[in-house]
Amino acid sequence: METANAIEIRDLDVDYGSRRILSDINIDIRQGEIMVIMGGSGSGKSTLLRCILGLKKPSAGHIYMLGTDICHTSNKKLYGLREQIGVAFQGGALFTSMTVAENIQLPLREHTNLDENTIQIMTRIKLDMVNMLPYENLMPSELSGGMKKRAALARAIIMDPKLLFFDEPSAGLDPITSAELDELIVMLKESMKMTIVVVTHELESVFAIADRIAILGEGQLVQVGTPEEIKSSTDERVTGLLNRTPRKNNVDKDVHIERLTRDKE
Amino acid sequence: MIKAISNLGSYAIETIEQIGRTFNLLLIIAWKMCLPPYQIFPIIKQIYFIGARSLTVIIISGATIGMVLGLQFYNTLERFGSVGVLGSAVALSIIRELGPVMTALMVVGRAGSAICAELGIMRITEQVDALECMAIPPDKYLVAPKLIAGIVSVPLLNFVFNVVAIGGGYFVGVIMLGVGEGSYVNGMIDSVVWGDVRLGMVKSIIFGMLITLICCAKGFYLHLSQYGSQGAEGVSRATTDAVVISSVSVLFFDFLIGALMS
Amino acid sequence: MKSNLRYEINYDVLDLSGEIDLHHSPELRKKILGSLKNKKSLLINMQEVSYIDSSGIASLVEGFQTAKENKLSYGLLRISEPAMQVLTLTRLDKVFSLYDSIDQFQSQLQA
Amino acid sequence: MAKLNIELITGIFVIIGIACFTWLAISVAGATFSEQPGYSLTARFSSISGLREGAVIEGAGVRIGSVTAIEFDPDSFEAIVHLHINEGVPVQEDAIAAVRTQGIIGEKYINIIPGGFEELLTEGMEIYETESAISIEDLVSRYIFSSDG
Repeated sequence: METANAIEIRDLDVDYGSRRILSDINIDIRQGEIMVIMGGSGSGKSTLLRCILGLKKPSAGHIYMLGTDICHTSNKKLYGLREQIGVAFQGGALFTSMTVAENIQLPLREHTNLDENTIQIMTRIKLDMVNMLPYENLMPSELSGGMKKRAALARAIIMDPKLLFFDEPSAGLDPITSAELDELIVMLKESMKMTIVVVTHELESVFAIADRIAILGEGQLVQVGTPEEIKSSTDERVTGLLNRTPRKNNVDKDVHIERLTRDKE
Repeated sequence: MIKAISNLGSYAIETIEQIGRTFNLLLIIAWKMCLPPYQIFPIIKQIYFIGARSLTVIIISGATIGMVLGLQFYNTLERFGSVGVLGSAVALSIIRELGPVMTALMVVGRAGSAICAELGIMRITEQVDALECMAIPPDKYLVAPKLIAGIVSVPLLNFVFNVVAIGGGYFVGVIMLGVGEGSYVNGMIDSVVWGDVRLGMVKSIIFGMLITLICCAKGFYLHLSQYGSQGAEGVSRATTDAVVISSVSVLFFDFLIGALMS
Repeated sequence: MKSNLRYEINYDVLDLSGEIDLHHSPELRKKILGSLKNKKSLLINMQEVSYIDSSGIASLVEGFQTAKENKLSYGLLRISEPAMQVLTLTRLDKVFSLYDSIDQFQSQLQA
Repeated sequence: MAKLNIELITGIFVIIGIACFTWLAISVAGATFSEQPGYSLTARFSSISGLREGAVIEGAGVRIGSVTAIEFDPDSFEAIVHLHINEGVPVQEDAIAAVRTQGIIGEKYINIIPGGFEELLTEGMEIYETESAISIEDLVSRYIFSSDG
């Protein structure tokens, strides 16, 4: 049953040992929209992504992806779901023992019995989309940072997934490649009707691609809204992020001294 | 003082956890291997890396150890005037004991460390998570072929080792030191019973599984161990750990199987 | 995906409708290559195609290649909006010869 | 690494491994396997210390068979040894089966000393005249007692 929302996150809590990393997160991501999850470092946005991908079990809460709660479902169903999603990891996570083409073809070889020609053509189509066609037979170690990310993107979209996830796509990219990547993400949304979730803190690309933005601060959900709502927000954590003001650490002196001197528990 | 004890405690918990995870990995793989789809080529590829590539190491070490045994046994037996037994002495000690153990230790050094490092690096560069997100079970796709290849290759390497070592003993004993060719060969043939060959085989099958399992588990679960957060250095530490633990468990199980089976 | 093949004098028309995804594209590929094998030009009616993914596109491309090798003409008839978008995304819209009506294809065939 | 020569090299490796295994199993341990044609006899000994299954049976220093099995008979407290004698080797009714040692600390084996009777033992019969293994301790103690006796 295709609900309006591709992903629904219901009061999600995540603890790491005794520390609470995420508390009470509620986000809905609608079908066919680009949702950007933004937040400073340590705000728990990568952990949230890992929970959505089912790589980390949250301590409490539910995540409904395409109608199934991935926190309480059988492995078989989870794997069925995962065939419909694509993930581009921050470092690219390409398999270093395979060429770029083999990397991209792996999901096809594992999950479909398509003919060899079809697989070859599909790979070239996707490589051409991220204009990586000339580098088809290179090994990942021979690629630059930008090329690795584009190859990872090609691998993520090889199966024409319904959901696409990016972990810091434009981190470490020069502005031009980053802009190209943003343009490609928007095109993917429009023509392939994909729902795209991007975890980043690069301001330029956020406003270039986001339909809606969710801002995380220290494990709490600060605000969810359209770019305009976020821009007009008064919450200083949001404005701090937007106009890049460093966090003033106005903690009183006794607490500060105590924090510096107590030995590691 | 309390800190030291608590460290000891956490170390003990960590070790038990690792043993649990390793055994758990074995069960998962045993279960998942029965489910389709079956892939043969990855297994062949791993047999190539674990077995074929270790052939030279095994042949060289086999020959040298055979020669050393030939020499040492000759010196000892000469005092008892029964040098004729050299053939059976060399053959028996290699087939029952030295063959399986030395092969296993050689394979740990050459292939075991490579397996652990490879899986460890794949873990910290998120390649394992990438597999997971592509709905390809990483334990079945990465670990299972290595485990099966280990169980198949180590016994084969063991037999090659035995033959080469016996040849080495023959070379020293008969050609260099002049022990009667007939007594060396017949002595060996008379004294070695199928039971000895079977014992050596069982040992090397168990060693094959043991070292691949430990090395795979050490690398595959790197992120859960305390080395997980130390990046490349964590991988190298885990690899040395894997080699040490595998070697020690090979020696321990060698005694155990020897005691139970003979 | 539903498809049926109409035989004309010196060309075939393949009517496609519904969704073409990973599970259907092998069937589509068999149909395309099958009809091209008996050395007849092929026109593919894509009007009711509600969704086509890259494996479907790949089958079309393969058909295009085989047609070119056997010097047969090969075209797409009245492409639906979603299919056209995917073609533009994959920069293949300029590759295929697109037709609005069958007689347009026929006239091109005689020329 | 082209797929072909990975499979090729692995194939060669597996063949080498299996070849070594067969050599080990057949030629080395195989002697006890390949049952030459012949007949089996039994013999009872009060002590066969050190004799092992597969031990050699010699006649006049020539190998004429091997020990196939060794059992313990609790009532008579004796060891029953099953001997496999190669075909065509005559063993008289009064022949003696003695447990001997090769060299000083060497392997124990059975030596058949021929008897005078014409009747020959056949499949399943028993050699009555037997000499048990002389352990070095008995030898030495007998020498000591006899000298100061």
